[in-house]
Amino acid sequence: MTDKTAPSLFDAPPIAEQERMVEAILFASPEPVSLREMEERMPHGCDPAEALAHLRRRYEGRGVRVVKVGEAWALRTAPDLAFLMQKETVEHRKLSRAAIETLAIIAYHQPVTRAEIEEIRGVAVSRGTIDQLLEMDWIRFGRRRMTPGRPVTFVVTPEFLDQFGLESARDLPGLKELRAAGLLDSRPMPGTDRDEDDADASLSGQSELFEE
Amino acid sequence: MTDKTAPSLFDAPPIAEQERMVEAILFASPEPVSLREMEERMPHGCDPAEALAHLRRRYEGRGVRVVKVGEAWALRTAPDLAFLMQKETVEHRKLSRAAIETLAIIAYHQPVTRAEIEEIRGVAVSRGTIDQLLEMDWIRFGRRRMTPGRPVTFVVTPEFLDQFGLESARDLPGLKELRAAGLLDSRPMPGTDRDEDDADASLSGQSELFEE
Amino acid sequence: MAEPETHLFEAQSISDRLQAEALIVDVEGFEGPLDLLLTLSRTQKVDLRRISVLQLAEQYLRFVDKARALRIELAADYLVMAAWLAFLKSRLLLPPEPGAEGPSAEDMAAHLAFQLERLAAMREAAAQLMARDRLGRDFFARGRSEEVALVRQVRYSASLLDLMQAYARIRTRDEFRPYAFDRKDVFTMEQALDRMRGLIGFAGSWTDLVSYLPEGWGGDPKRRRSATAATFAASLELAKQGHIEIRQSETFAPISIRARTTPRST
Repeated sequence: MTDKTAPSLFDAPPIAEQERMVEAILFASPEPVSLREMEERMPHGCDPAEALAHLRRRYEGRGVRVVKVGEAWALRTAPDLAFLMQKETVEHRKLSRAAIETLAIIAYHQPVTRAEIEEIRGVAVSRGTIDQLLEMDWIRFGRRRMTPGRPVTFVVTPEFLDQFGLESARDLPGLKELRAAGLLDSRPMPGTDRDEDDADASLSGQSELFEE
Repeated sequence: MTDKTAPSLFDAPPIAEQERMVEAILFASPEPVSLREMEERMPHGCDPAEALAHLRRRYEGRGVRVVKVGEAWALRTAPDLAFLMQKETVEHRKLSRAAIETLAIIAYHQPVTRAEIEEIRGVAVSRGTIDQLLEMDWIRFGRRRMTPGRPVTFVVTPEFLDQFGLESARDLPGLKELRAAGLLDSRPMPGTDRDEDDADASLSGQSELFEE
Repeated sequence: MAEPETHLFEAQSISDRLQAEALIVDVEGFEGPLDLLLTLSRTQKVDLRRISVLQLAEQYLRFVDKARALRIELAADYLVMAAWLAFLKSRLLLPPEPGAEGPSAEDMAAHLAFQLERLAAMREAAAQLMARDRLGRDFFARGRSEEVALVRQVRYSASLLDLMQAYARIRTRDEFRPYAFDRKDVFTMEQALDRMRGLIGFAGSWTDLVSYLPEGWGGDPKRRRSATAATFAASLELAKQGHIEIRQSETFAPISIRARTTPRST
C-alpha cells in the first residue's frame, strides 16, 4: 500500500484467492469489517474492494448476503429467511391443582361468579388462574349476574367440551355417580345433610346454565 | 398438516430454496447443527440432507467450508487462510502433558475407564485432569462398563471433534495403524485374571466403534 | 546387533551425561515408572519391539539405586515397579523351575514391552492430535452468532378424570374435616365491634344486646350463637373503653347496654 508504484516483491494473489480471503474474514469477524482493515490483514498488493465486489455477486440471491454497515461490510442471513431463526418448542405441562379445581367448579356450576368459586373452593382464586383458563379458551365470560355489583360470570367453552370429550357440560357426572365410580370414597359425617346440599348445588348450577 | 404420509397442503420449497435455508441456518450458528434440527426449523417437507449436498458442492474451494462434526454440520473458514485471522485467534489454554495424554487415550480407546487410562499411562490420573477435560467439554461420561463395580467410562464429545477438525472419532490420525499393530487392544498382564473383562472391554470399545 | 550394555551413569558424551543427570535430578518430572522406563529405553537406540527388557530392568534398578544413594525420595509406584523388575530379572536369568505356576518370564517381558510400545504410541498420537488444525487457531467458526429465538409454547393438559376428582375433592372436603367452623357461619368480634361502633351512638336508653345481632344471624342456632358471642365480647370491649354501660339484672337475664353519656374519667 505504501509503494504502489514499485513492483511488489511477491505478486498479489489471484483475485479468486482474494475473494476467498475476504469471505473468510467477513465470516469469522463478529463485527463489520472496513475495506481498510481487510487490506491490512490481506497480503500485500491485494485489492479488497474488487474482491468484495466479486463476493457480493457470488452471494446474490443466496441465503446469506454481503451487506454494508456504515463504512464496513458484513455477512448477514437473508431477511426473507428470518423465520428460520426461530425455534418453536412446545412444552406440555400438567394444569395446576388450583386451575383444575377452578375449572371443575365452573364446569359444574356455570354460570358462576368469582365470589362463588371462592366460596366453593374455600380459598381465594388468583387472577392468574382465571386468566390462564381464559387464555386456554376453556372458559369465557358469561352474562353478568343481575345482583348488586353485577358481577361477571364464567362459563365453559365449546373448546373445553371438545378437549374433555363432552357433548355438553350436562354430561359431567354428578356427585352420586362420582361416588358410585369410587371417586368419592368419603362417607358423609353422621348428622350432616351433605347429600342434599350437593345434589342441590349441582342441580341448581346445571339447570340454570343450560336453560338459556 | 402433521401427517407425513398425506400430501402436504403446501409443496415443499424448491431445492434451490432449501439450499438457501440450510446456508442461512449454518451461517447463523457458530455451533454445528444436525440435520434433524435443520428439518425442524425448515418448512414441512424439506430435505435438508439433499440441500446440504448441494451446498457442500457450492462451497468447495471457497474461503468458508461446510464441515461435518460428528452427526452435525457447520461452516468453518478454510485452514489455509488461518494467517488472516490473527485478530480472531483465541488463546488456547495450555494443557498439561498428563491432560493431553489422557485426552488422546480417551479418544483412541473410548469408551475407556479411569483404571484403563491409568494402566496405559502407568500412573494415577489426577481428578483435576479429568475435571479439566470435562469442563472443556472435550470428554463426557459414557455408559457404565458392565463389569464388577460398574465403572464409568469416558468418551470424547462433538466439541472435541469440532476443536480438532475431525468428522468422527474414526478419523483420528494414525488410528488404523495403531489398531493394526494391536496397540489399541486392552491386553491383560499375563497371569492376571482379567481376561474376560478385557476382552469385553476391547470388544465394546474400539472394534464396535470403528468396524461399521 | 546386541548393544553393548551402556552404563547410564558412565555416559560417554556430555549430552548423555546431562541426560543422565537430568534423570536423577528431575525425577518428579516423570509421569510414573512407565514413563521413566520409556525414557530409559531410548538409550538402547532400538525399536521398542526389539528392546532388551533384561537390559531395561537393569537400567531401571540402577537408576533407583542411584536415586536412593542420592537420598531422592521416590514415590511408591517407582519402588513397586523396581520390585517387579527385580523379580522379572531373576526369572529371566534363572532357568524356569519345573512345575512353576504363573506366566513365563518371557510373557511378562513381552507384556512390559507392549506397555511401553503402547504408551509411546499414545504419546505419538497425542502429538499428532495436538498438531492438527485447531478451531480458533487454524480455522474459525462464524464470528457473529445469530441467536435462534426460542418461541416457547406451553400446552397445559388435564384429563376429565382430573377434573372430576378435583370437583369431588372440593365438594367432599367438609366431610373429611374433623371439626372446623365454616367461615360463613362465624361472626367475628372485629365484625361485631365495627357494627356496634356504628350503632351505639343511637342507643340512648337501655337496649337488649340481642337487638344488636346482625341481620340474618338470628335464625340458625349456629349462626346466632356465633353472633351473640361476638357481640357480647365486643360490648365488653366497648364498656372497657368507656363508650357504653352494661347491665344484667340476674343470672341468665337478658343483657342490656346503653351509650355512656359522659366519657368515663379515670
